[in-house]
Amino acid sequence: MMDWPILSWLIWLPCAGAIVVLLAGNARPRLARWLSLLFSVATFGLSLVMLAVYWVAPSGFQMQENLHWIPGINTSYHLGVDGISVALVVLTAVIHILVVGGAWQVIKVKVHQYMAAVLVLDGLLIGVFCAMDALLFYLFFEAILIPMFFLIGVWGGERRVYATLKFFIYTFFGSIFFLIGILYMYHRAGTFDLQTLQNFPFTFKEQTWLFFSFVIAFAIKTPMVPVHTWLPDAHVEAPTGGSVILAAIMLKVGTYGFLRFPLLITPDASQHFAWLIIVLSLIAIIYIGYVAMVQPDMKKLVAYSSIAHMGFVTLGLFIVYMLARQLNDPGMAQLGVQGAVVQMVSHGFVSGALFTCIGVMYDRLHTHEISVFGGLAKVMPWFGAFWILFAMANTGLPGTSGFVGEFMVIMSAFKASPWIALFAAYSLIISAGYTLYLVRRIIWGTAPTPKAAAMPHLNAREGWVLTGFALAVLAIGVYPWPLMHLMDSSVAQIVTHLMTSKIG
Amino acid sequence: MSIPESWYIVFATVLFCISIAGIFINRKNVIVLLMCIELMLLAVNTNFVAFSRFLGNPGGQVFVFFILTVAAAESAIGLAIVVLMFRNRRTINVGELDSLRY
Amino acid sequence: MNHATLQMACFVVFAAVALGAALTVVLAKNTVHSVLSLVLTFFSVACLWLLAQAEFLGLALVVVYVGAVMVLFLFVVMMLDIDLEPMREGFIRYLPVGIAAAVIMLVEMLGIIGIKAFDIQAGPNPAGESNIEWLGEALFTHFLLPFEIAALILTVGLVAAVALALRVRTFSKHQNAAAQSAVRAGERIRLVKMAAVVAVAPAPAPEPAKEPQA
Amino acid sequence: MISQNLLIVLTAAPLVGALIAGLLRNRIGRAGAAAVAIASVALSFFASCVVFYQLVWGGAPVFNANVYTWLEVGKFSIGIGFLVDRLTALMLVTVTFVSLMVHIYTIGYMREDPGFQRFFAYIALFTFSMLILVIANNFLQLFVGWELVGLVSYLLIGFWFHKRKANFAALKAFIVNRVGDFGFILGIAAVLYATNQLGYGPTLDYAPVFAHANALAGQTITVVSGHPWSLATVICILLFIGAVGKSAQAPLHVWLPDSMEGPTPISALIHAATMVTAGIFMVARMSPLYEMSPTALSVVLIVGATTAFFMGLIGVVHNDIKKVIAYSTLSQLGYMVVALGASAYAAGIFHLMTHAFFKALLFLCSGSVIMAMHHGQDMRFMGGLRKRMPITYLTMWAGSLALCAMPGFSGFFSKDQIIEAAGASHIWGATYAYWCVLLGVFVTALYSFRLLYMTFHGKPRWKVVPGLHEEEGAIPQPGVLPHEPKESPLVVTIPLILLAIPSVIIGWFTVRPLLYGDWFKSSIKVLPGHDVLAGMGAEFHGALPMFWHSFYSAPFLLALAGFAVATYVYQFNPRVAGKVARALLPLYKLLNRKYYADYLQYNLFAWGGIRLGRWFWKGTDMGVFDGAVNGAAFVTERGSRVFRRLQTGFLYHYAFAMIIGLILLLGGLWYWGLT
Repeated sequence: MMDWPILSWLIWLPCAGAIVVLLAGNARPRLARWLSLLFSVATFGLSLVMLAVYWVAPSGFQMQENLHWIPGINTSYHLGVDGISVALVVLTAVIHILVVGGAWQVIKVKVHQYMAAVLVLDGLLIGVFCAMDALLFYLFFEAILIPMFFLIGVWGGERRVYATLKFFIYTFFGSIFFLIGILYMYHRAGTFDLQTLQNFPFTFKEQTWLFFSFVIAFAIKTPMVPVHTWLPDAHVEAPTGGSVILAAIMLKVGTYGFLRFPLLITPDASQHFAWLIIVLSLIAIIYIGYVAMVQPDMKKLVAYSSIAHMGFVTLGLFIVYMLARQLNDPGMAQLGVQGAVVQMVSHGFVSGALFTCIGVMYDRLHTHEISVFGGLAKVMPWFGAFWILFAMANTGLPGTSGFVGEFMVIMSAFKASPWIALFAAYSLIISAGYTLYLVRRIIWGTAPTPKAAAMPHLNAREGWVLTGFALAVLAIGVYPWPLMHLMDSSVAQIVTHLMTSKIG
Repeated sequence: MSIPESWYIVFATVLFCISIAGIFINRKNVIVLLMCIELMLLAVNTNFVAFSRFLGNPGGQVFVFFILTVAAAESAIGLAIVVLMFRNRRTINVGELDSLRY
Repeated sequence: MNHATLQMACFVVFAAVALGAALTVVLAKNTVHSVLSLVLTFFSVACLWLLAQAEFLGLALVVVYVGAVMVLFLFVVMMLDIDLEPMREGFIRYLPVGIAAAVIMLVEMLGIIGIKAFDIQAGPNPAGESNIEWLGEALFTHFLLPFEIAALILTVGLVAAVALALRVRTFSKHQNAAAQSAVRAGERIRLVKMAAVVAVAPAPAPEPAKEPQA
Repeated sequence: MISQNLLIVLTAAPLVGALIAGLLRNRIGRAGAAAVAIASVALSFFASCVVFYQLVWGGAPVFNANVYTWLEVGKFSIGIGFLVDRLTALMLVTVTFVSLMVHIYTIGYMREDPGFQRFFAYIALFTFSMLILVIANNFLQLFVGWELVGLVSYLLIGFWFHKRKANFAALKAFIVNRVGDFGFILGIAAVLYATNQLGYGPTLDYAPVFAHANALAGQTITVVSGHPWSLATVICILLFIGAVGKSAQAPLHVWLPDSMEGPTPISALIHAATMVTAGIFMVARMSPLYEMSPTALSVVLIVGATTAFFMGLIGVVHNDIKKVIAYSTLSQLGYMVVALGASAYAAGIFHLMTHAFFKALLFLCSGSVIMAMHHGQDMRFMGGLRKRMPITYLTMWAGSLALCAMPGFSGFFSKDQIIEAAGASHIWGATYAYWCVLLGVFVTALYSFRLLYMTFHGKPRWKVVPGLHEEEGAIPQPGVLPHEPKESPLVVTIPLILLAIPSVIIGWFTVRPLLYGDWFKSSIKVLPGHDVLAGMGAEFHGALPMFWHSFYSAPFLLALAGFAVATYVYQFNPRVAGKVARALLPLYKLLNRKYYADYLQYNLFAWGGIRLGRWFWKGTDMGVFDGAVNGAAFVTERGSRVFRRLQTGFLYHYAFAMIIGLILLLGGLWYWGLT
């Protein structure tokens, strides 16, 4: 059982599924839909198996597979998962089922290709979270751009070409620095193996260069403040499924990268430049909150709110040095890191749900303009209820998943510096401001046009997809302990690892 | 053999430079351009032959053999293109061929 | 006049002829003259190669180039009705530029090669008596694969040249013997059902064109 | 022993009721939803009574245990659990009782509303949230309940979501509450910081935090470098910011008057009796911490006193019946906060309880009036309802008398003690607070009786137009009714009566045990130096002597003066009011505009925020950040436009370029040498 390469299966099963779905052809969209649902559910099932295996004894990297890949440059096909990866892999698998369900009748042209792109994304994203080899990570990290490129470029809105190019070139620009960083590390350490690199004693100067090469890549992917402008454009043009995957998982790839690369490989430079990331995170939380408030387009609003929420993740990750090293309080550091990861998972569900909701509205009136909608509480009461729930989760209401991560990060940030906590907690006000202002305009009030008043109710499929999101959001909010338990030992290991300096 | 190697080299160099000048002077006649290229190759081949002889290594001559082969194929195709071009455009004046312009 | 002096004299003569012919190639007004001068250049250079005891290549140059390629050039030049006048424009203007470029390059090359290379003397001919044997041995042992590939390139070049220059006249009438012999009885005649022609009333005057919908 | 299962039933019952009423609303219908919600809250009330009995008379020990672990990171873990001591038990009974009354009343009040089931789901959910808050045994759970009641309050204020004003009021309430929560969560973080710093482990459970509260003495935290602040003060003030938001103290009071856009039962339940008192409860619960910081107590005292007096003044000039009661609520909350600031926590809680009864009563009465007036709330178009609505009239009089602290009524016992406590306190700001609360009594009487006179007495200022139909979307004219106003049905009047009884009498037998009998035992802790109640207890000889004594006291005389002024102005000589208003125009304007707090809030924070956002978006985001990105693309494109001119398409140009390149290369080789 333990020798069975479950991670490879998780990665390549959906990819193989994509081929099968493609074979279904354009003429049989029904078959393509059911096949892709089958494959995404199967992937989810596998991820549950993996979760169960890991759950029994959560510690370290498990289910490792290590095959020679390109022996000439000492790189290997090395997979493995720790608690954080397990959580993110399961998240990916769940979200993809919901995306396939969400696209059921919405996508009408080239269904098989759409579904295939979604499935390929599924596999590649899981690959990112499982890779234990820097080059393999980079490969998956870059490869996910391709299906997303098609998702936005083919099924996107009017300005999709602009948005796709911006998205692609922007992220690619960052990745080049990342590649240089990886190559330099290989040059120095002679291997791409992440764990070896994490223990390799880079000098401070090297760490500084490596740190910035990583940060440019992951800051763009996350995205962090000055380099975030691709995200709203990409979201506005992306089809619903693309938006959901983008917000729910692809952004996590950036923060996951932060966790695996700069945090552990260049701890001393990260410590030295942590202030920069912290300041940028706080700017993201407050400044982006204000920007979100005035958006006339729902998708842009939620996209900006995603940036603000990712600010919490980066904040939680980078206060760890102040806590663990300067204040010598690994407990609080662990709280911060774990809060960041919980926020990643939670934001996956919340933003995914919000984009699905927006998609439901888009299917009815074919616009994202806020001013077109109104009085949804009367027009589509159930949908209004879902909206309120997800909006509240977005504002971090206790009892929903959005609260848990923010709470943990604020708690640990106070220890690092009350000022950081003060600015981070401002999110409570500003997120309520932009989210509820949106809710006021679209859920409450009255429908501005007869068309908006005659929107059909949620159908069963939409209802089930939203219910799935709602259950996840509530489950994490009410009982986050299992998620914490899953990651506790891995996070503890990370904190222990970065407490020791590499430069002595 | 008593001819110094440098004679061959100087000869080849001069031949090469003549063909360079030819490219400048006959810049519009594509056939002459092709012939200039043949001259250049000839100059290069001469060098190869001389080196091969003076170093006692057959490699140089083998290389000349291959160059001759490829050059023959090249000029055959080049001339075929010229014929095609003339057939389509009624001219082989390079000054009128600018469809690759920006 | 000893053997060496004779060789040197021969070299000088052939080299001079080759260079003169090359200049004619470049400067000749008429393209036909250029081609013919090029033939002379090749001849002279082939002789120089013979002087360097590269007999096979010298002969090959004459056979392949003079015999095949140059004839091809000549054919093309003569076959195409080329108006030479526009192609000569700017000849005088570019002459100094061309000479300048050539001279600069010559100086540079000689400078790089250096005068020190001038007194290298060749050793005894390693090929012994037979240059062909020497070359053939190398060609069919070390360079067998490239040799085969060269053959392939020639073939491809041949096919490509033919394919490019071949003109299919679609409007000309010709027989297709293969199709004629492969035909079956059922395909020789085809019966078509057509509706009987009924006289129709003259169409009403078309309505004035509608305003295009905004 | 209190059984944990009982507590789970107590808390979860309203949640189950809410879920059934909300999710299955079409399945079970209106009656079903009402029945389920009421049954669940009644169950909860019953369980609360059992718990109360067990704790007070049954000799059960304080219950403190976790039900499940909510969060666990390393050594730090927080659970969801129950802490039931006497403070909790008192709150449980009060909350569930008022809630039950409001549930019953709702059947009548919301009878014709299409959102009937939704309403029941909301108020049951509210009860659940409030119970979570009250019963919490750690700060996290307190915050959970704290925010959840805010959510339900938001939903209920905006219950009539087609009303634009209601939407804005809901939004405002949530965001202003969030400002308070912002301080509150930082306060919790500070508590965690303190526990971590003082070495009894990172924990947010009440028990260890309170047990080690003494260790906070002398601890400092450096927020602004060079100025170490007392840790206890920082914690308490941050937590108090939360209370300021939730309990609508100045300057975060702006949301409460607007929240009257919601249905009246909500105003009674949430915005008078329970949710707004959460702040009071919280501070009382945190008494061990507050005792460590006299500075924080002074802040509490001053904020409370300011609210008590100045918010009451606004009530005098308003004409909307619910708004008047809302400002009265602000004022009374101020009283409670003053009690907390004076370390008379028990008095604060006592007033909380009596206030819950009589203020809920007043709101429900006003609701009854509003029903009779066909959802007209303007008192200028009421009057003369005395004969037509006798039960409402009588119960509202009872409530008002309690509110004005007329001797013998429940409000008297609680409020008098607060005034006395403020007078007895010696901390900084106590004198100011004393005068505020004392003068507040006059103001309270003034607006209370003004309300009564304008509503029930005098001649009717409304008229009946029988044919008037309330059409969809038609703007009803104020004071024009389709038919005669009449007394409300039994489901409305029974809760009024049931609430009127405790409003009148409960003070008599609770004042002694609650204030002077160490009734709260360990749940409230007061340092001997601050213990004003102990000093007052020495002079306390029982409810009856207190009753008699009060007739000579300043508060009674002031209340009487208020009554006299109101009677003169609004009963006998109504034109005086206008004259006074004209004479004191600047003051009148200031009060009528609510001290311009709304104006400030609207223009500075709301519009200012939006302006700032626009500026950030168009200027910084689109201009600078995206401008840099698009600028890079633009420069590349323009550069390419220039460079592509090099591609002439002429063969010989490329040949020349090659040759020139070759010449340069050779020149370079010659110059620099081959190696």
